[in-house]
Amino acid sequence: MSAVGGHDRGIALAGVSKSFDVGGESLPALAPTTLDIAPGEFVTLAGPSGCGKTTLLRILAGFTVPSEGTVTVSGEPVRGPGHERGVVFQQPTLFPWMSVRRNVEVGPRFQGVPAAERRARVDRYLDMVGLAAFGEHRPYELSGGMQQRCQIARVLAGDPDIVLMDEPFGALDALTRERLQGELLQIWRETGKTVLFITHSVDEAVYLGSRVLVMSPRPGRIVFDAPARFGRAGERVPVEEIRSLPEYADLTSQVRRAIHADVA
Amino acid sequence: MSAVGGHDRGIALAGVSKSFDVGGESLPALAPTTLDIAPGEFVTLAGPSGCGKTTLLRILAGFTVPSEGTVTVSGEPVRGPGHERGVVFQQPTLFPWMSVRRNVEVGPRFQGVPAAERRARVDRYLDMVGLAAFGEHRPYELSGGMQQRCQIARVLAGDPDIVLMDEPFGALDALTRERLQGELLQIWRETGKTVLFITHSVDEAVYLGSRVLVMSPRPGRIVFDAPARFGRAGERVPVEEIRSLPEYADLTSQVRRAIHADVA
Amino acid sequence: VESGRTATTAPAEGSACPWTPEESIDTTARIAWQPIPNADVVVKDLGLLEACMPNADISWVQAASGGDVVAYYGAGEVDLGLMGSSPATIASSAPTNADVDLDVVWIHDVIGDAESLVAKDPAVTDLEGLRGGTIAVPFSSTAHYSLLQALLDAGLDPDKDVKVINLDPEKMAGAWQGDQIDAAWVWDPTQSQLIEDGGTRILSSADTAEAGRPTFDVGTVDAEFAAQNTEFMEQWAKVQDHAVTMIQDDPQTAAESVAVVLGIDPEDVLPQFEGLTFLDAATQAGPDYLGGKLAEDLRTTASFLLEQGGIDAVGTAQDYAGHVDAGPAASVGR
Amino acid sequence: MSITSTVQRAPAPDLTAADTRRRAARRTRVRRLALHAATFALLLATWWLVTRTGLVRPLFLPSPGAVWDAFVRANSDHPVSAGSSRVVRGEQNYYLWEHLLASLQRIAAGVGGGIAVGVPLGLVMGTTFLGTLLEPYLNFLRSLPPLAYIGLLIVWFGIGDTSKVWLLFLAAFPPITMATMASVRGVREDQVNAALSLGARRVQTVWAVVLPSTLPDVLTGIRVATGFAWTTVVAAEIANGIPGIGGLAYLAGEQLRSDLVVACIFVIGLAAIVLDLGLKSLERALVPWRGKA
Amino acid sequence: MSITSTVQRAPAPDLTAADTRRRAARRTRVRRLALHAATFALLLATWWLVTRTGLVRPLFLPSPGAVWDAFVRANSDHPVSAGSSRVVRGEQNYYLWEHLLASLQRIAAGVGGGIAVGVPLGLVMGTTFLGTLLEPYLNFLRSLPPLAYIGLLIVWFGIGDTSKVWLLFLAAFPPITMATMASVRGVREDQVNAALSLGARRVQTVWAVVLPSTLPDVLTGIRVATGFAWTTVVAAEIANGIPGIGGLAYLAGEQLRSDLVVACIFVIGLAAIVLDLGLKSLERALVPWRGKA
Ligand SMILES: Nc1ncnc2c1ncn2[C@@H]1O[C@H](COP(=O)(O)OP(=O)(O)OP(=O)(O)O)[C@@H](O)[C@H]1O
Ligand SMILES: Nc1ncnc2c1ncn2[C@@H]1O[C@H](COP(=O)(O)OP(=O)(O)OP(=O)(O)O)[C@@H](O)[C@H]1O
Ligand SMILES: [Mg+2]
Ligand SMILES: [Mg+2]
Repeated sequence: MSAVGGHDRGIALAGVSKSFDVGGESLPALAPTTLDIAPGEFVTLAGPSGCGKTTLLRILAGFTVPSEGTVTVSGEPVRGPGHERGVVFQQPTLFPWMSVRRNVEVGPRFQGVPAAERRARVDRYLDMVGLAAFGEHRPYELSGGMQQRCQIARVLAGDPDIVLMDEPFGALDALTRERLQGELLQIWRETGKTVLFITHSVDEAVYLGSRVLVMSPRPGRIVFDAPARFGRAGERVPVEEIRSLPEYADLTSQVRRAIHADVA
Repeated sequence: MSAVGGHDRGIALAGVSKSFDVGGESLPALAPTTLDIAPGEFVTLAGPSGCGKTTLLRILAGFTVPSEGTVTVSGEPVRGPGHERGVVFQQPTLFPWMSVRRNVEVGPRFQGVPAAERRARVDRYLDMVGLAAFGEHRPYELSGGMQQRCQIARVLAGDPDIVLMDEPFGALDALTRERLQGELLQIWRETGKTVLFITHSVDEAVYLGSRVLVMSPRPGRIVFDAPARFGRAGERVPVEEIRSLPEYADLTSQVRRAIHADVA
Repeated sequence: VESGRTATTAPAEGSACPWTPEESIDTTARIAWQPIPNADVVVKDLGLLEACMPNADISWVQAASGGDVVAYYGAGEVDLGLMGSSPATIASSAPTNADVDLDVVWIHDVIGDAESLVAKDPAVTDLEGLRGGTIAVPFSSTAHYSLLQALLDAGLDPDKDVKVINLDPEKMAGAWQGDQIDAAWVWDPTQSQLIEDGGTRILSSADTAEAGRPTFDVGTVDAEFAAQNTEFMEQWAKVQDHAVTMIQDDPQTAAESVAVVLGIDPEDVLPQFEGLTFLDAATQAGPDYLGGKLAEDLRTTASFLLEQGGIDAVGTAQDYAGHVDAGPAASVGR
Repeated sequence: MSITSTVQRAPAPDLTAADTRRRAARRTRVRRLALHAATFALLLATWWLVTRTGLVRPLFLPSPGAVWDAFVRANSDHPVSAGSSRVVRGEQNYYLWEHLLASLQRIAAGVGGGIAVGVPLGLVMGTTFLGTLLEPYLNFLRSLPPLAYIGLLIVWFGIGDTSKVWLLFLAAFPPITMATMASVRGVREDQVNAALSLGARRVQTVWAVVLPSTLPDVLTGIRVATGFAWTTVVAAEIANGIPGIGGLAYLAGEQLRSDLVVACIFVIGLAAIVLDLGLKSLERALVPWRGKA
Repeated sequence: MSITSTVQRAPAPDLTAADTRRRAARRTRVRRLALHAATFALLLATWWLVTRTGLVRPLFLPSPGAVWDAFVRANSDHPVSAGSSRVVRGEQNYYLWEHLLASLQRIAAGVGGGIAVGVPLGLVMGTTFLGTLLEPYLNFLRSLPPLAYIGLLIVWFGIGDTSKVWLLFLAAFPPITMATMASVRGVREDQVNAALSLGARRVQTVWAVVLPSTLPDVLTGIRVATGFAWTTVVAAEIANGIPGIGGLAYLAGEQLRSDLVVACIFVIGLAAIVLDLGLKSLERALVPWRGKA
C-alpha cells in the first residue's frame, strides 16, 4: 500500500459520526468528526460527561460501528477489535474466572508469546501497577482502583501499538496516579506507542498529552486541538518545574475554557 | 434505650476489623477501627487505593459483616442493609431491566411514597444530576459518568438519613462535579443528613467535609481525623474565596501529608 | 455388566437335553420372547435349545408386545419370535407383509380363560348388562380383538353402545378402584387381581373361540431363516414340544421355570396355565391348527382388522396359508 | 451475544435513516426465509430419495407421499377401507387437529401449573434453607420415569384428563424449578444489596431484582420444560388418551401404521416449533439487556 | 445468591481464626444432616402409616417393609419360592445393583455424548447463523416422544445397547444445547471485545470467555439433561432392557409386583440424587465467581 501523507501508519477518522437508537428515536452521540492521529502521538481527550468520548474510543477500538464515515488504522479500515489496539475500559472488564495473574497473562497467551517472556512481562506490569502481591486473587477480590490497575497491566502486557485508555486513572489516589502517569509516559517515550487517553482531569490532559483534544457536549464535536510537549519534556525536567512553566498554565486555562465554553 | 453520650443517634464503630479469606489465607483489609460519627456530620474519607475505604463503607452499609467489633447506627446494631443508609456504589449498580426514571423511582416506591410525591422527587433529582432528558433510557445506554449520576439521583430520591458515597464524583468532568458538589452540600445543609463520602481528591475532601479522615495503606487504619468547616461556610462565601483561605491550604497540605506519610 | 446372562445360579432340574444333543447344528438364532406363561419361557429358562444344540449360537431378545416383535423382524434383528394372532395377521397382510416375511410355525397356546372380560358390578352377567358402560382393554392385543368380536356377536356397537378405552393391564387396577371402568378384558395377573377385587368373569376368549374367533400366541419365524435352517427348526419344534409335554405332565416344575422368568411365585403360575390350552406337536400339525384351520382363522382376523384400520386389505386364503408352515411341528413325531 | 456479530450487528439499526434500515431488515428476513426453505426442501428430498430407493423400509420410514395421505385421511371423513360403505371421521372418531388441540390443552395446563409452582418454588429454594432441605426430593422426583408412577396417578386422579395433566405437570415443573434455583444463585449480590438499601423488604427484592434478573434463565427453563412436556405426551396418553395426538401416535404404532405415526410426529414437532418460537420472541421482548449488563 | 444470607454468609469464613471457622462449618454441617435425617424419617413414618392404616392399598403403594424385602431379595440369591429348591440370582438373573450399573453405563454414555455434542453445538448455534437455521430442527427433535422414534433407532442400531444409548443421548443433548445457546446470548459483549482486543482469535474467545462465562448455565443444563435421561431410562429399556433397572421396573410392573417396582424407583431416585450432588459440587468448585461479577 502506498503512503498517502503520513496517515497510512496512524489513525484516520473521516466524517465519523454515531447515533444510537433509543426507543425508536435516533439520538446523535457523536457529530461527524474528522481526525488524524499520527503514530507515536499521545492524544489526551477531555470533555463533559456524556459528550461522546467513550463512543469515539469504542469506534476506534472496533467495538462500535460508526453510523457514518470511515475509520482506518495503518491504512486498513477498522472492521472489529484487533490486538494492535489495546483498550482500557472505563469500567473494569476483567475475567472473573481467572486469577489476576492469568488476567494479565491472557494477552501474551493469545498472541502466542513464549512462557518465559510471558512470565517476565506479567511480573513487570503487575509490579508496575503495584499488584505483585495480588497475583493469585480473583478480580472481584480487588478494590475498585486495584481492578483498574489490573486492567492497565493487562493491556500493557499485550503490548499493543495503539493504546486506547478510557479514564484509566479515574479511581486512583493522587500518589498512585502520579506514579502511573510517570510509568505510562516512560513506556510511551521508550516504545513510541500511539496513545488515546480520555480523562476528566485538565491537569492530567495537559501534563501527559503531546496533543490535547476537547469535545463539546453531546453530540460531541472536537472543539479544541492543540499540541503539548510537557509529557516528553518530563523525562529530563522534574514534574514540579514543568507544572510551574507559564506555557503549562496557559494551555491549562485554554483547555479549561474550551471545556466550559459550550456549557456557559 | 438510654443515651450513652451522643452515640445512640449517630454511627458508632467499636473495634471493627475485617479480614478476607483468599485461597485459605486470611488477609486483613481493615485494621481494628473505632470511630464515632455524630448525626449531621459530613465525613470525607481519603486514602491510597486498596486501603480499605470501600470495606469500611460496606460494613456500615451492612453488606459485609466485620470480622470483629460492633457497628451501631442510632444505637441499633447493624444487621444488614437498611433504607436509612443509602449507598452510592463505587461501580454503578443500576437495574438494567428498568428505565433510568424507574431506577430513580425505585427507592420511594419500596418505601410506599405516594405517586405524586414520587414523581416530584424523581423529577427533582433527575434534573439535579442533568439526566432529565434521559428518563426513558436504559442504564446501559448511558455513559459511565451518567450512570454514576443516575445512581446518585436514585439514592437521594430514597431520602436516607445517612448517605454513604463511594467516589461518587470520580467519573465526572470538573464542571459537572463542581455543580454536584454544590447541590450535595446544599442538601446536606438543608436536611442535616449524615454523610460518609469517599474520594481520592484531597481538595474535594477538604472542601466538602465537616470532618476529614485519612486511612493508611492496607490494612487500613484511620491515621488522620480533623474537623473542617468550608462546606458549611460555602453557603455564604463564594467557592473561590474559600479555596484561597489560608486554613484551607493548611488543611489540604495536612491531609496530603497524612496520605503520603505511610507510603514514603 | 454384560447383558444376555443366561446361566442361572443353580442349574435347574431338567436343564439337560432330554435326548442326544444335535452337535451338527451351528445356526445363529435370535429369538424374541415375551413374558407369557407358556412353554416358550420354560424352554428359555431351562436352556433346552442351548443344551440340545450346543454349537448353535442362540440369543434371547425380550419384547414388550407382538407389534415390537414384528418391528424387530423388520429391522432384521430377530429370526424367531412369539406374538399374538393379531400381530401375526397384520404381519401377513398388506401393507406390512411387504416388509416382513413370516411363517407361523407353532402355536404356543390357544387362549382360553387366560383372557377374559371381568365386570365390576356383580349384577352384570352378560355383555348386554354393560351397555352404556366403559370397558378397558389393551388396544391392538388379542384381548382387544376378542372383545370387539364378542360385542359384535352380542349385537352391540363398540363405538356407540359401550365405551371401549385403551388401558394397559397394570393400570386397570387403579382405574377399577376409582370406579372409572365397568369392565376389562384382560389377562393375568391383572385378571386375577380384578376378580379378587370383587369382579366377575362374564366372558372369556374360550367363548369367542367357541364362536369361531379363536386367539392364539403363535411362534413365528423369518421365512428365509426357516428355509435355510430346517434342521434347526426341527430341533426347535422338538424342544418346544418337550416343554409343552412338561407343562402337561409336570406342571409343578414347568411353573417354577415360568416363575423364574416372570419373577413371580410358582403358585401363581399354575392357575395361569389353566387359562391356556397347550397343544403338542402332533395336534398342532393337524388340520384343526397349523395343518389347515389356522390360516382361515388368520383370514377371519384380517377381515376384522380391516374394519379397525390395522391393515389395508385382506389377502386371499392362499396368502394366509402361505404364511403358515406346519413343517417343523409335523417333523417332531418323525 | 454473538461473537461474529459483536460488531456487525450494530450497523443495521444505526447506519442510516429509518427506511434504509427497514429495507435492510427486510432483506435479511427474506434471505433467512430462503435459507430455511432451502434446508427444508433438501431434507424433504433426502427423505423422499431414501424411501424411494428402499434404503429404509416403509415399516420404519414411510414415504412423504404416504405420510401426506395419512395426514389428509386423518383430517377428513373417509371410508373405513377402500370400497367400504362405512364412513368414519378422521382417526378414532376425531380429526387430527382435534387430537392436537386436546393434547395442547393438556400441555398448556401442565406447563402452566409447572410455571405456577416451579418459579415460586425455585425462588424459595434458591433463597432460603428450604433449598438444601428439599433439593434431594426434587432430584428424586425429576429422575422418576413417568411410566413408573403413572399407575399411582391413575389411582389418585382417575383415567381422565386430570391424571394426564398431572403427569405433564410433573414433567414440566422440575426443569423450571431447577432453572430458577440455579439462576437465583447467579443474581448479583450488590443488586440485592442496592435494593435493600433503598428500603426494599426481602419480598420486594424478589420482585424488583431477583425475578427480573433470573427472567432469561427462567424463560429458558420454561422452554426446556415445554419440550419435555411434548416428549411426555405419548406416555401420558397411552392410557385412554383419545382424543390426543400422543394417544393416536401410540395406537398407530401398535397397529404398525407408520405413515400415521410419522404424520403425528410431524404435527407434534411443528406444534412444538411454533410454541417455542412464541416463547423465544417473548424472551427477546422481555429481556433486552441480555449481554449488556 | 441468597437473599437471607447476603449478610449472614460472610461471618463463617471471616469472623475468626481458622479453627473456630472450621468448628462452625462442622456445626452447620451436622445441623444440616440432622435436618435431612429428620425430614427423611418423617416421610418414612408417613409412608408407613399410610400403608399401615390401609389408606392406600399395597397394590398401589406397598409398605416400607415389603419394599425392603423386595430390595433384599433382588440383591441376593434366593429360592424361587419359599421351600423351593430352585435358587435364582437376584431378579432376572442379575442382582439389583447389576441392573443399576447397566443403566448407569447407558446413562453415562448417553449424557456423555450429549455433552460432547450439545455444548459445541450450542456454542456454534449461539454464535453463528447456524443458530437460526438449525433451531427449528432442534426444537422438532426435542419435542419428539422417545416412544415414537425408538423403532427407527432399533432399525439403525439394533436392539442391543446401542439403540438405548442413542435414545438416552437424544433425550440428553437438546437441553444441554438449549442451555448453552441461551447462555451464550447472555455473555457480556465487552468481555468478548476485551479478549479480541488482547489478540484473541474468534476461536480463542470461545475458550477464554464464552465457555467460562456460560459454564454455570451449561452445568445446570447438564443436570437437567441427566435427570431427563433418568426419566427416559424405562422407555429405553422396555424393549430387551435386561439387565437394566428401567427394564426391571417395567417387567415388575407388568406382573403387578409393586414392591419391586417401588424398590426400583427408590434405587433410581437415590442414584439420581447422588449423581446430581456430584454435579452440583463440581459446579461449586468450578464457578466461584457466581453472583460476584
Ligand atoms: N448503547 C447506547 N445506547 C444508546 N445511547 C448510548 C449508548 N451508549 C452511549 N449512548 C449515549 O451516547 C452519549 C455519549 O456517551 P459516551 O459514553 O460516549 O459519553 P462519554 O463522553 O464517555 O461520557 P462519560 O465521561 O460520562 O463517560 C450519551 O448521551 C449516551 O447516553
Ligand atoms: N471480596 C474480597 N475478597 C478478598 N479480598 C478483598 C475483597 N474485597 C476487598 N478485598 C481486599 O481488601 C482490601 C481493601 O479493599 P477496598 O475495596 O476496601 O479498598 P479501597 O480503599 O476501596 O480501594 P479503592 O480506592 O481502590 O477503591 C484490598 O486489598 C482488597 O484486595
Ligand atoms: Mg465515557
Ligand atoms: Mg473502593
